[in-house]
Amino acid sequence: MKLFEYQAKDLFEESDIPVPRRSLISDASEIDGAVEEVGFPCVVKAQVLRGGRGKAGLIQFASTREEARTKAEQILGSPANVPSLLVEQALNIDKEIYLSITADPVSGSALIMASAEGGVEIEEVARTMPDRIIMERVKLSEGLLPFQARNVMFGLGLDADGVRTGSAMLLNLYDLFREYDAELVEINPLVVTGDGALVAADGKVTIDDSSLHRQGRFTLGREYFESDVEYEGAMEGIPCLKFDGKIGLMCAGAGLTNVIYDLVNYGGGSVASYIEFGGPNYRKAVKAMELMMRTEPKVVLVVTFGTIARADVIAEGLVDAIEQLKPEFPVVTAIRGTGEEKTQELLRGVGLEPLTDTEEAVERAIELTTEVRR
Amino acid sequence: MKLFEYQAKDLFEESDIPVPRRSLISDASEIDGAVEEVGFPCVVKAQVLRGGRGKAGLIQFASTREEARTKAEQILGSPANVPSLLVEQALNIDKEIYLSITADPVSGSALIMASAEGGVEIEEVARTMPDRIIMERVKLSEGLLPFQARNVMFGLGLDADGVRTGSAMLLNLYDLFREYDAELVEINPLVVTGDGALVAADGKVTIDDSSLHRQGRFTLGREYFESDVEYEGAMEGIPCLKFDGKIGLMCAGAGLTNVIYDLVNYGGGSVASYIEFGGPNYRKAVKAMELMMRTEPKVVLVVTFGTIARADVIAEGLVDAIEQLKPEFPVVTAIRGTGEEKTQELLRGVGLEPLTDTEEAVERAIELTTEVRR
Amino acid sequence: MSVVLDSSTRVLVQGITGREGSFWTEHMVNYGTNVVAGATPGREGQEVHGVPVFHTVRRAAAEFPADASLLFVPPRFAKDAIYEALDAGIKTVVVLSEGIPLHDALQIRRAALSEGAMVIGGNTSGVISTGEAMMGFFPYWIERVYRPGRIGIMTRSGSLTNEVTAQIVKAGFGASTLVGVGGDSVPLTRFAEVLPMFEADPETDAVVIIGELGGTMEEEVAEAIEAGIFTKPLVASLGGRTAPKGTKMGHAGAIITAGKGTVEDKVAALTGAGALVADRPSSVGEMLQSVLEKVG
Amino acid sequence: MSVVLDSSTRVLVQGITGREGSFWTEHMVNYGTNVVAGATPGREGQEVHGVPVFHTVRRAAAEFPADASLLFVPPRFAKDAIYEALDAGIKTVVVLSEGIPLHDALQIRRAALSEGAMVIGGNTSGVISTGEAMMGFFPYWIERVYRPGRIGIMTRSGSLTNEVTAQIVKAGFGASTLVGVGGDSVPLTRFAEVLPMFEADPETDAVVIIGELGGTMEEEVAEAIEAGIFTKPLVASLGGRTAPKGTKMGHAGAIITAGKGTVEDKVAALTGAGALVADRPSSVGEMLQSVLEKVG
Repeated sequence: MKLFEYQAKDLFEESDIPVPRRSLISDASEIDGAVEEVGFPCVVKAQVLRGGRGKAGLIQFASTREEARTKAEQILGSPANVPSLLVEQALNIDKEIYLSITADPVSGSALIMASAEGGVEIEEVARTMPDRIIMERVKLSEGLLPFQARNVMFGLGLDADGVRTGSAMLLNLYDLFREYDAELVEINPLVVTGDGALVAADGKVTIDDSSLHRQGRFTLGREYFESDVEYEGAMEGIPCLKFDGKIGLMCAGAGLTNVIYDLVNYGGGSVASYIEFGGPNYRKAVKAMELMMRTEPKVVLVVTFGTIARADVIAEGLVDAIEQLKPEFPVVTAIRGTGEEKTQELLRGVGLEPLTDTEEAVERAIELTTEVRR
Repeated sequence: MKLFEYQAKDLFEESDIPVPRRSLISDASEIDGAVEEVGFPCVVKAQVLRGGRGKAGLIQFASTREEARTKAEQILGSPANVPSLLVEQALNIDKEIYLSITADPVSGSALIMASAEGGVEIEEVARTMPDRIIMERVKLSEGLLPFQARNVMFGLGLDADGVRTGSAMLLNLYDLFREYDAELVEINPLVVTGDGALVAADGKVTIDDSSLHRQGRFTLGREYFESDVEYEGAMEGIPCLKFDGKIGLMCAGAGLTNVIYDLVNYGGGSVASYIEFGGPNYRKAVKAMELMMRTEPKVVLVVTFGTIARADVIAEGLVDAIEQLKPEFPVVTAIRGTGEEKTQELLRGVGLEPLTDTEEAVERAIELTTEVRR
Repeated sequence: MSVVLDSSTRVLVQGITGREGSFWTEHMVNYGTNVVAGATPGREGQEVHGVPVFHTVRRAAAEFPADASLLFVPPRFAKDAIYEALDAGIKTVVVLSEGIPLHDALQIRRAALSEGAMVIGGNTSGVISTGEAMMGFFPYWIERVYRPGRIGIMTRSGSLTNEVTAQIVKAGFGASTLVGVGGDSVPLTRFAEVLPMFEADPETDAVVIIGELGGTMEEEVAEAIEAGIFTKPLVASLGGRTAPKGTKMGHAGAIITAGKGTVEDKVAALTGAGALVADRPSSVGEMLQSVLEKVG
Repeated sequence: MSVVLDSSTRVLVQGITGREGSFWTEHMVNYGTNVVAGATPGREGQEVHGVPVFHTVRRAAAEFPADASLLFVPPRFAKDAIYEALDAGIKTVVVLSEGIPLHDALQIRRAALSEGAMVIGGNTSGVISTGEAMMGFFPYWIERVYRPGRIGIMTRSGSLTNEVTAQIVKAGFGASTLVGVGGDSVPLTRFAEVLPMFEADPETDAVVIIGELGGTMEEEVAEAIEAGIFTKPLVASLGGRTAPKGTKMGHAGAIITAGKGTVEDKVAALTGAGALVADRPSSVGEMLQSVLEKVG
């Protein structure tokens, strides 16, 4: 679960990590109060989860009340779905640092990454100046030790004062990482101001989805999703993605779905959406089909090859869904696994052709979109 | 720092470890309110830090208001120094369990000890039925895991419900051990009541003295000490012990002091008191001598052999103390280490004979107590 | 013969009395797995399909020493159960649970590394040495997938595994051992850590890895080949070439982070090391035919 | 020649710029100790008696690899500093601080055990290989205590050590290496762990341990003798026979807990294993004379 910048900064503040003065507004009419609180110059930042806000014009500077209002209206009125704005004190920037904590799956530790080349994406630094990235691994059982924090801060070239405040800040950031079961906490840039203070000018916090049962503070709402259907899917526990293409995929598992997605693209087709139809969801066919219909595919392609998810149970569900919801698009199936004979019977019963070869099924689906197009 | 039973039980209660209903009083006049709160039958328990309260008559049962008052007056009026009483609900006891967490210096872990033979001292169980003690070692870095708590509780022969509540309780007790930097947390007995509940009928918590800088909750007061002089010594950072004998020891370090204590006893002498005169205290001679005088020794024996503590600095302090305080008892010295020549000069200057052999010094001190006696 | 487990491996099942634990224990026993004991707190004295149940792993192991443990426990209890198995000296643990908290997974992996143990999973169907024994849930009765043979298989996926394995069988081969390392972003055992076992196994002629975008496990396999740690033929089936960046297609492992783990990277590393890379399941069989003809 | 350190051991000093660190570094250098670098955060670029100072151990070790590290740090920072040394791959660490928090000490000991490192201390004067090198604070200029020789000495005490060592010298012997394991209730290295080094050292003829009531370190020495791990003559000087139970005479190590660690227990264990036990410092010299005449 990705948090919004303003949420990340609230967490930072609670953890004694310095952040700029700021005010959250959801309507341009609130801008006067916000700038009053924050002062000038200020920055108006769209609170959206996707990256590249700067390039997309979703972060704007303002030096006057009028400018601030104009920028706020402009961003809130943009085609991007912007639920709120963070109005923030503009910082007097001396240096920009990159700092993050994430998981290192190889060593089984937390990985602190830092770079004096902040302000750009770390992927960019990794590609062009890999030796400018400082890494420090932390055993979760031992926790981050002060000497490790100092290693990072001296590595960034800070002076003794900077190392002291920077180390204290990093220890706090690590506590936040642990306390919130974070997958990622990132400050980019961490600004060194003209008078030597460290301030988190941006903030990303992603909470591990598998830990949400013990992280009650944030609850997923509509604003965390790009579309209604993705939101509703998530509420039902059905992962759901919407794309721009024609074929709706109801597949079991990430591995198989990725392959089908490739095969569709290889064959010149395009994907309209993906609704997870495996794991704990294989009995939720009606709900899944309902969601699928809202993504308006031209054809739906169902591919499964189950272990716990019995083929015949999946087929039963699918038949049920088709009978109840009567989708208008054609449905192509390759449902394999335990109970295949019964599966085939069931599918034929509603007029579907039970394919068993995945590539054949993909080709059929692509063909059908072409036919539909004509 | 040993805590009183009532403090331990307050910590238990905060940590969701069940304790009896109870009320603390410091005067027998408060007994009516206390029994009102607690009910009958009740137990009246002296809040003192030394062990063996039962045998010393410092724990008494009462079934009526009159009996409670009598017992309370009796205990508070006893020659033992009893600052307060805990009046407590008497439990309906089915079984008594021993449970503690302490440090295991060999493996570098916390050591949980448990025994179904509770209610007696664990040393006794260790001697007579060592196989009835269940031990579980906990790496502090990993913490106590639920499976380990279950291992302990199944080992005690509890049923499934008992294991569930017992494990939860042990996890809480471990958290307490960690949170308060405890040297020991002990529940003996942990009572299994007639209806299967687990209740801590007694409680000991000792906080590591080297961790008091990060354990601000409890502060040492006079009630933690057997005598005024021990209390004042502690407040000055000077370890101080009072015994019943004649020779006052001002020695450097536990190792040397233990040896001198032995030598005094071997030679038929007896020790009046011990004032630590090494480590960070070697410059506090005047204060140390002041404390020493209040323990009323017949002779004082000063033995040091210093490393950081220079002999001449110690001698200087001692000379200062003698000149300022003019003690009436003879002082025997064996002060060795860096600056011995100057040491000997200084000591001779106040009429002391600077011995260099420890055993000779001990003999001399014993002789002097005999002379003094005559 | 096989790696990780065979018919002589003494298997303990934690969470044996639950619905899934009991259902699959029966299948494992029927398949020939040497299930020696089970553990569920509070259920000591019961039996599950003839397998005696104990309160704790320690009590089970005291009577029935085990080489390996299989866990049917909810993901939030996985860490505790795995530590319990490691504490009892068990060096091979398979955990099927999907949704182990990330920080728990990091600690488990670290603990396993420091104990010299192999914890396989989570979010996997487990391990099957075809025709011998299995730890996990595999529809072994589907013969066109679970045919015994001489190909070692490692996979991050579930359904896709069946898809690829069916292609391997169609091409005339079968599996020696199939190891599902699981689809989590922190697989508790990594491809490259299983590889030396397949290298040492005289009954494994080649290895197929079923990978996907995200993580660096496939790159580590390439390194192992380059380093001469693995010398047998290797075919990789990789999905996610055309996946839109930054989207999570199902499970957590399949996401590209910090510029690492694109399929392009993986293909370059593997082909650079001399492995064959299939862009679709149906190619895997053909590729195996091409390399095993060369070898044989 | 000596154990733990000799004149070739490359020594790093953490906290070198403090008053004590700087004072004793000068003494160590004068004594012949090979002090290669120092570390104090924020002081990189300075020198202390010719020894270059770095911000961190890692930066120091990058330029001046060290075999051992000596810590002059306040006890509450001991854990951090020790972990820093271990992290830099240093396998011998001496920590002098008195008052290391108990829970920190447990974690340090555990970490050292799992890293295969030896952390000696806290609450000790350190280690001295007489005539060669020292890590810690020893008044080596007092010749009637610090005479080079062939007796290995291990001690839990400070002042008492000088008392006993003076008796050893008086009897005509000297020390090969003196290891102060320290007076804490959790000594980070235990007597029995140093013993094999003395056993292997051709220049050590016998060992003296200076013990006291509390703990089980002396009993472990007896076990090592019984197990044949240590075969040279051993004399133990033990204080605290007449100490009143439950009182803390100074430091934390000297307290009897859970019925273990009485001097009676220790005497019985050691004499049972064939060691000699002195009830007063002056007997140590005579006992050494008796056993070394026998041996020589």
